[in-house]
Amino acid sequence: DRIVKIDGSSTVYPVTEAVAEDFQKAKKGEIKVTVGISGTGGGFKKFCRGETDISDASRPILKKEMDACKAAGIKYIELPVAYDALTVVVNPKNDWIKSMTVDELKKIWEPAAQGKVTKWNQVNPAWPDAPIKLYGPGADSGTFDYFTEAIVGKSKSSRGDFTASEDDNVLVQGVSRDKNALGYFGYSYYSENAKKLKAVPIVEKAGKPAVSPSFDTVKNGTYQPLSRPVFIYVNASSVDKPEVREFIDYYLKSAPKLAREVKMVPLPEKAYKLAQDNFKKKKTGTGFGGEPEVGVSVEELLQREGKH
Amino acid sequence: MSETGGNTLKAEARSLSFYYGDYKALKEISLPVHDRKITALIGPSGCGKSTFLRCFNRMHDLYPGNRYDGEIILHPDDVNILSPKVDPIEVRMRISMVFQKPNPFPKSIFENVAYGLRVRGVSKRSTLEGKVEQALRDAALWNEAKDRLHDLAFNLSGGQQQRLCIARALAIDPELVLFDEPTSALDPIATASIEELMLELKEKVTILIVTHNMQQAARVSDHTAFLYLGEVIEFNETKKIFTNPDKSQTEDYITGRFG
Amino acid sequence: MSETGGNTLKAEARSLSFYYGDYKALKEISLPVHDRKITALIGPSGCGKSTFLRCFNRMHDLYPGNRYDGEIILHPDDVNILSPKVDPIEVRMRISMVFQKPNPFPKSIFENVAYGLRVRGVSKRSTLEGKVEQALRDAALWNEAKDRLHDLAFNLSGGQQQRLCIARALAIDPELVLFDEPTSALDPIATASIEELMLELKEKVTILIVTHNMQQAARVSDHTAFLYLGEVIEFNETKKIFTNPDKSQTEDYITGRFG
Amino acid sequence: MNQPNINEMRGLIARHKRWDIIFAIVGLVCLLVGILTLLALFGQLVAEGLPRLKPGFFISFPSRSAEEAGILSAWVGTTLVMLVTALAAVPLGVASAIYLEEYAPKNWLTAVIEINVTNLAGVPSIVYGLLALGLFVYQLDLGQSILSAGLTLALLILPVVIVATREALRAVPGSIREAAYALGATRWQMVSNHVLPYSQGGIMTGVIIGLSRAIGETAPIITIGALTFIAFLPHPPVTGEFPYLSFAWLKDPFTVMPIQMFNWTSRPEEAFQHNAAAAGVVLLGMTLLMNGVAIWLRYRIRKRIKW
Amino acid sequence: MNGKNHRLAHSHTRHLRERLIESVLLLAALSSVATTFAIVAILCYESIPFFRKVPLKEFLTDSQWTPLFDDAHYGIMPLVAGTLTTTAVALLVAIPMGTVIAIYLSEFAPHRLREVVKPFLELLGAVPTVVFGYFALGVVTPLLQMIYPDLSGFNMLSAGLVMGIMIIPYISSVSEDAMRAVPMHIREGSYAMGATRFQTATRVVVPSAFSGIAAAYILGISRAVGETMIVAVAAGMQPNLTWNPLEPAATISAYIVQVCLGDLPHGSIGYQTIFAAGLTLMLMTLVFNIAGYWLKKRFREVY
Ligand SMILES: Nc1ncnc2c1ncn2[C@@H]1O[C@H](COP(=O)(O)OP(=O)(O)OP(=O)(O)O)[C@@H](O)[C@H]1O
Ligand SMILES: Nc1ncnc2c1ncn2[C@@H]1O[C@H](COP(=O)(O)OP(=O)(O)OP(=O)(O)O)[C@@H](O)[C@H]1O
Ligand SMILES: [Mg+2]
Ligand SMILES: [Mg+2]
Repeated sequence: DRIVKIDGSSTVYPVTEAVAEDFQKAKKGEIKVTVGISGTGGGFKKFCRGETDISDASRPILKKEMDACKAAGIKYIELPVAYDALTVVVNPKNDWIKSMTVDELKKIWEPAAQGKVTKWNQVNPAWPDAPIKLYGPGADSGTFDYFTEAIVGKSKSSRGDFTASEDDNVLVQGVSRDKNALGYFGYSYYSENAKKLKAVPIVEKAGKPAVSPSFDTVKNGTYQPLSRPVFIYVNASSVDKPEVREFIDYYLKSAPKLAREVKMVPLPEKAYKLAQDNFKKKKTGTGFGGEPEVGVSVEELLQREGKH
Repeated sequence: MSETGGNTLKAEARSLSFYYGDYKALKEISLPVHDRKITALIGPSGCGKSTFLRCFNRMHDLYPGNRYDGEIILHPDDVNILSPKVDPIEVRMRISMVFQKPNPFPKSIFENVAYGLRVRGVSKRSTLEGKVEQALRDAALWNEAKDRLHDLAFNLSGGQQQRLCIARALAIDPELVLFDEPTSALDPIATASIEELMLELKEKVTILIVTHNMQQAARVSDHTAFLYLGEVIEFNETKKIFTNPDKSQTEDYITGRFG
Repeated sequence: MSETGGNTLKAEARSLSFYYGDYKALKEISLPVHDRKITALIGPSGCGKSTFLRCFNRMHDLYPGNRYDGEIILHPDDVNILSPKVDPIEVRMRISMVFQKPNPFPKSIFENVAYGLRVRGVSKRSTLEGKVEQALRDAALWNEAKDRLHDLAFNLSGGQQQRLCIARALAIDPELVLFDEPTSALDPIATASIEELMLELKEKVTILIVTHNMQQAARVSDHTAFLYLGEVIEFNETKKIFTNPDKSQTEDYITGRFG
Repeated sequence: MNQPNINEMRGLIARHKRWDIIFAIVGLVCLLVGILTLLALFGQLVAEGLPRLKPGFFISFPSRSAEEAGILSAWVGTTLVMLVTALAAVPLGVASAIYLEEYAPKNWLTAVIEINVTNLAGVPSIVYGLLALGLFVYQLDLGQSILSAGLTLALLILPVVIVATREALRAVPGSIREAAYALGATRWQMVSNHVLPYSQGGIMTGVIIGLSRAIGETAPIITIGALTFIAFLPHPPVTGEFPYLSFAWLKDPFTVMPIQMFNWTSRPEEAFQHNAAAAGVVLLGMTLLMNGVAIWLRYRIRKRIKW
Repeated sequence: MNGKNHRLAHSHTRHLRERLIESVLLLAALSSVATTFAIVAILCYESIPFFRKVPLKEFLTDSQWTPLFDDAHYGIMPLVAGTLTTTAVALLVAIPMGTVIAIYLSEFAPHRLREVVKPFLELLGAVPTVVFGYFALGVVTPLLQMIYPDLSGFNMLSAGLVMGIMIIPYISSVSEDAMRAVPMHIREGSYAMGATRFQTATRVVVPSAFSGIAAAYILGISRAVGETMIVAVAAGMQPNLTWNPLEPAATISAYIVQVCLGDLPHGSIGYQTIFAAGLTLMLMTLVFNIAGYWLKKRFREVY
C-alpha cells in the first residue's frame, strides 16, 4: 500500500484534510492519506519516532522535540502552509468597544490582572462599570502560547481566572451568551459565527490604525500582532517516497484555494513559492530556535538558516 | 372474630379453580374451614394441596399467568378474598403461612421472627423481644436459639429453620394459619411440640394444615379433606374420614400401608 | 465392591469430629456402615444428622472455616475419604446424596436426571434416555413426569421435586447413597414406593439414611444409630434398638408419643 | 378479629401502602428522568441530524464539505473495533470473574485482585490510552491499528464485565452448587454446566454496559492514534477465496464513530454539527443493534430461571 | 470395586485438566493486575522527573494549579476538589435514582415494562460523553440559570447532574440483576407476613442483594471519578480550589485529557504533570476501593 501518514495539530487539520481529500480523489485512490489529530505535541512525538511522514503543527517545533528528533536521527523540512488569525471577540450587544489596543488587552490578560481587573472601566474609564467575563483556550494549546506571547510579551504568561476550553465552539457559545464577555480564538470560528460575535479591531501600537481581522489584512500583514503562521513538518527521509513528494507538491499548490475554503488565511503567493523551493532543495531544520516568536514574516522565516 | 367457636365457619372455598397458565391445578374445589378448628388436607404428592393453601393468602398473585376462578369467602366479614377488589396485603395480615420448604430471610434469627411485627409497625424493643421469645418458645426453638438470636438464620439445621418459620408465622397473632407440611423436617419430639402447639392455638385461631402424615392428620385435625388430582374427593370430620370414609379412593389412600 | 454382602463394612467413621468454625457439631463419632445394608440415623432436630451425612461426600469442603477431625474409611479400598490427599470428586463419584431440601437444577426434568451421567461422560442419547426413564421409574415419578420431561423442574410440586432429586441420585449407579430425609415431603404412597425402592436397591448398594420417622427407620433399616447433641448415643441392629435399646435416652426418644 | 381491630389494621395497611404508591411514583419519576433525558438527547440529535440521515451519509468518506461528508470509514471502524473488544473483553472478563468467585482461595492475593479490579474501573479512560500507547502500540508493536484500539477498549471495560459477572455468579444459590458437586461434578463442570448458564443474564448486563461504554469512548483511542480523516476501508475480514477469513484488517488504520463526531462537533461550520448529530443517532442505533443479541438473550434467560 | 483403578487413572487426567483450567482462569484474573501494574509503572516512571522538580509538599499544599502558565504552581488540591465535588454531585443523583429505579424495575414494574426499559436506560451509558457535555452546557445550565440567575455558565453542578444521569444505568442495571437473583421463596416469606411491596423490597430484597448493590455503587463511583469529557466541556476547565458546585472548576481527568490532546511538547514538565495527576487519581480511587472492600465484606449477606 502507498500510504501517507499525517498527524498533529487540530488547528492545521482542516487544511490538511481538505488537501488529503482532493489529493486522493485526484489520484483515484491509488495513494492513501490518513490524517490524525493528536495535538501538536502528540504529533511531534509520533513524528520524531518516525511513525508519521508529516506532522501538522500550530506552532514551531520546540527544543525538546528537536532533541527527540535529533536523537532518533529524524530530519525535517519546515513548511508554513497558512495563517491563523487569532480573533478577539465580544458579544454583539457590547456597544462600547470600537477597537482595543494591545496595551488594553495586556491590562486585561496579564497575570497581575488576576482578581484585580474585573470591570471594564478599570481598563478604560470610558467603558462601563460592568464585570468582564473572560474566555480563552486552554493553557496547553498553541493558541494560548501565541496570544500570551503577542499580547503580554511572554509566552504562557496570563491571568488564570478565565473560562478555558479546548473546544472553541464552547468559547463561541460562552461569548455569544454574555454581554460582558471577551474572548479570543482562531479566525475560522469567528467567521463561521460572525452573526453571534463581534470581532474587535486591534491597534498594534499607538498611532497605528485599528485593524479588523480579515483575509486581506492578515495576508498583507497589517493585522498584527495576532496572526501567526501554521506549519507542516515533513520527514526528510519520507521525501524519497514518491507518494509523499507528490502529496506535498499538491499541498503547496492547492493550499491557497483550500485554506480559504476552510476559513484559514492563505499565505502570500510568494511564500508558497519559497516553500516549494525549500522543499525541492530539501532544506531541513527549523527557522526558529526552538523558541516561540511573534511577528516574523513567513518570507523571512523561509529564508532563514535551518536549525536542527 | 365471632365470640363463639362452635360450628361457625372461618372461611369457605366455593368452586375454586386455579390455573398455572393453561394447566388447571385445582378443579372446582368447595371446602369449608371451621372457625377455631384444625382442618387437614391430605392427598398424594402433586394433587394440589400446596396450590390450594397458597390461594388463601393470594401467594399466586406474585406470579404472572396464574389465574383463580371461584371464591374463597372469609368470615365473619363475608368477603371473597380472591376478589381483585380485596387487598391481598390485608388478607395476608390476617392469614399467615408456613411454607413447605423452610424459607428464612437472610437475617438474624431474631429479625426473622420480629419481621412480621416490624411490618405491622411495632418497633419498641421490649415488645419485640417479648413477642419473639414467646413465638420461639411456642415453636419449640427457644432453647436452641436463645444464645444465638443474632446469628444468621441460614446456619440453622433444616428442622430448626422450619421451626423458625413457624415461630415467624405465629409471632403476628393471625386469625388463620396455613401450615404446609410444617413438621416434615422435624423429629418426633419437635413434631409433638408443634402438634401440641396447634391444639393450644386452636383456642384462638383457625388452622389449615397440609400433611402427608396420616397419623398427624388423625391426631390433630377436626376435619379432613382428601384431595386427588386437583379435586376434593371427600371432606368430613376427621373421625369419620379415618374410620369410615364414604369414598373408596379415600379409603385406599388412608389405609395404604402407612395409614 | 466385595462380592459377598454379609457383614463386611462399606464404610466406617472413626472418632469423627466436625467443626463449623468454632462450633463443634459432631463429637468423636464412630460408626460402621455395613455393606449392602441400610443404616438409619435418627435423633432430634439439630443433633447433627445432616452434618454427619455431609461428611461422607465431603460437602463441607465447599465452605471455608469447616473442619473435620478423625476418619471415614471407605471399604474395600481402605482409604480415609476425609484425607486431604483424596480427591473429593472421586468420593462423590462413588457416593451420591439426596439433600434435605429438594434442590433441582433450573433445567428440564430430563436434564436434571441425566446430569450425573453427563458428568461421567455419557452422552449417547439412547443410553441417557434409558437410564433417565429407569431412574424416574425407580423414584416413582415416571408417570407424572413422562409427558413433561422437558419442562422446567421448578414447576414441580414439592414432593415431585424431592422424587426428582432421588432419581437424580440413583441414575449414576452409586456404591453408597446418602439420603437426608428423603420422604419428608412425600405422601404415604410415594413414601411406600421409595421405601420399596430402597429395599430393592440394597441388593446392590449401601444406604445411609437420615429420618425422623421412627416407623420408617424400623421398617427399612438394618442398623440404626441414635444421635444426640452431636454424639452417637447408641448404635445397633434396628430390631434391637427398637425393641430393647441399651440406653434410656434412646428408649425415651423412640418411645416418644410418636414412636 | 373484631371490627375496630380490622379498621385499625386497614389504617395501618393504608399507611404502608401509601409508601408503595409514593415509591412507585418516585420510581416512575426517576425512570422517566432517565428515559426522558435519553429521549431529549436523542430527540435533539434526531432533530438536528435528520436532514443528513440519507443513504449517502452511510457510504461516503469524511470530507471538508459537510454535505458530502459521511461515516463509512467510521462505522466500519467501530464495528471492527467492537468485534475485537467483545472478543477480548468478554472471555477475559468472564474468566477472571469465575476465578475470583469460584476458585480463588480467600487470601491476600485474592483481596488484591478484587480491590484492583474495582480500582481499574475508576481509572480515567485517557490513562488507558497512555497505557495502550506504550504497551500495545510500541512494546507489542501492534501499531496504531484496529487491534490496538480493540484491546485498549477491552482493558477499559474489563472491570465492568468482571464486576457484573461476579455478582451474577454469586447470585446462584449454594444448594445448586451442592447438588452438582454431590453428583461428582468437578469444579469446572459445576461452573460450566450450572453456575455459568444460570448467571448468563447478569453477565449479559455486564457485557451490555461494558460495550456501550466502549462504543462511545473517544479519548483513549485518540491517544493511540485513531485517525480523523481516513478515506479508505480496512481489508475485508471475509475474502472470496480459501480460507475465507483474513486478519489483515487487524493491523489497519481506522477511525471510529465517536472520533468522527468529536471532530465534527469541534468544527467551526454549523453544518458539521448536523453531521455530528446524525452520527450520534447512528451510534446509538449501532449500540442497540450490537447489544440486541445480549438484550434478547438476557430477556430469555431471565424469563426461564427463577429460584 | 474393580473399577477403582480405572477411576483413579481417570482422576489423574481429570485433575490435570482441572488444574489447567484453574491456571488459565487465574491468568485471566491476573491480567487485570498486570494492567494496573503497567498503568502504575507508566505513571510512576513519568512522574519521577516531575517530583524531582516539584517537592511533594508543594504538590499537596499549594492552592493553585497553573503548571502550564508562566508563573507555574503545582498544587493538586484544586483538581482534587473539583474531582470530588463533581463526583459527589453525580453520586447524589445517580445513587438514589439508580437504586430507586432498580427497586422499581425489579419489584414494582410490570415485567413487560422492565424488559423494554432496561435496554433503553443502558443506552444512556452509550451516548458519547461529548454529547452529554454539550447537553449539560447547552440545556441543563440554562435551565439551572432560570432557577439561580447567578449561576456561572460553566459550573460543576450541571456537569455533575448530567454525569449522574449518565451513571444511572451502571447502578440500576447491576443492582437490578442482583435483586432479581434473590430467590422468590424469600420474597414469598415476606409477602406472606403481610408486607407491602415497599417493605419487602427495602427490608428483605435490598439487604439480600446487598453485595450486588454495593458492587454497582462501586462501579458507579469509579465511573464518576474517572469521567472526563462531560466535565471538560461543561465545568469550565478552570482549576479552582472550591467545594462549591455552583462554581466552575477542573477535574483531574479533564485536565489529563486536555493536556494529552494539546500542543505541549512531550517530555516537558507541563506534560509530565498529567502523570502526577493521574497517579493522584489512582491513589484516591484506591483509598475509596479499599474502604469499599472492607464495607462490603462486613455487610455481605448469604443465601
Ligand atoms: N453452617 C452452619 N454454621 C453453624 N452451625 C451450623 C451450620 N449448619 C448447622 N449448624 C448447627 O449444627 C447443628 C447440627 O446441624 P444439622 O444440620 O446437622 O442438624 P440435623 O440433625 O440435620 O437437624 P434436622 O433434623 O433439623 O435437619 C445444629 O445445631 C445447627 O444449628
Ligand atoms: N409454578 C407451577 N407451574 C406449573 N405447574 C405447577 C406449578 N407449581 C405446581 N405445579 C403443578 O401443579 C400440581 C399441584 O402442585 P402442588 O404444589 O399444589 O402439589 P402438592 O399437592 O402440594 O404436592 P406435594 O405434596 O408434592 O407438595 C402438580 O402437578 C405440579 O406439578
Ligand atoms: Mg406441596
Ligand atoms: Mg438436617
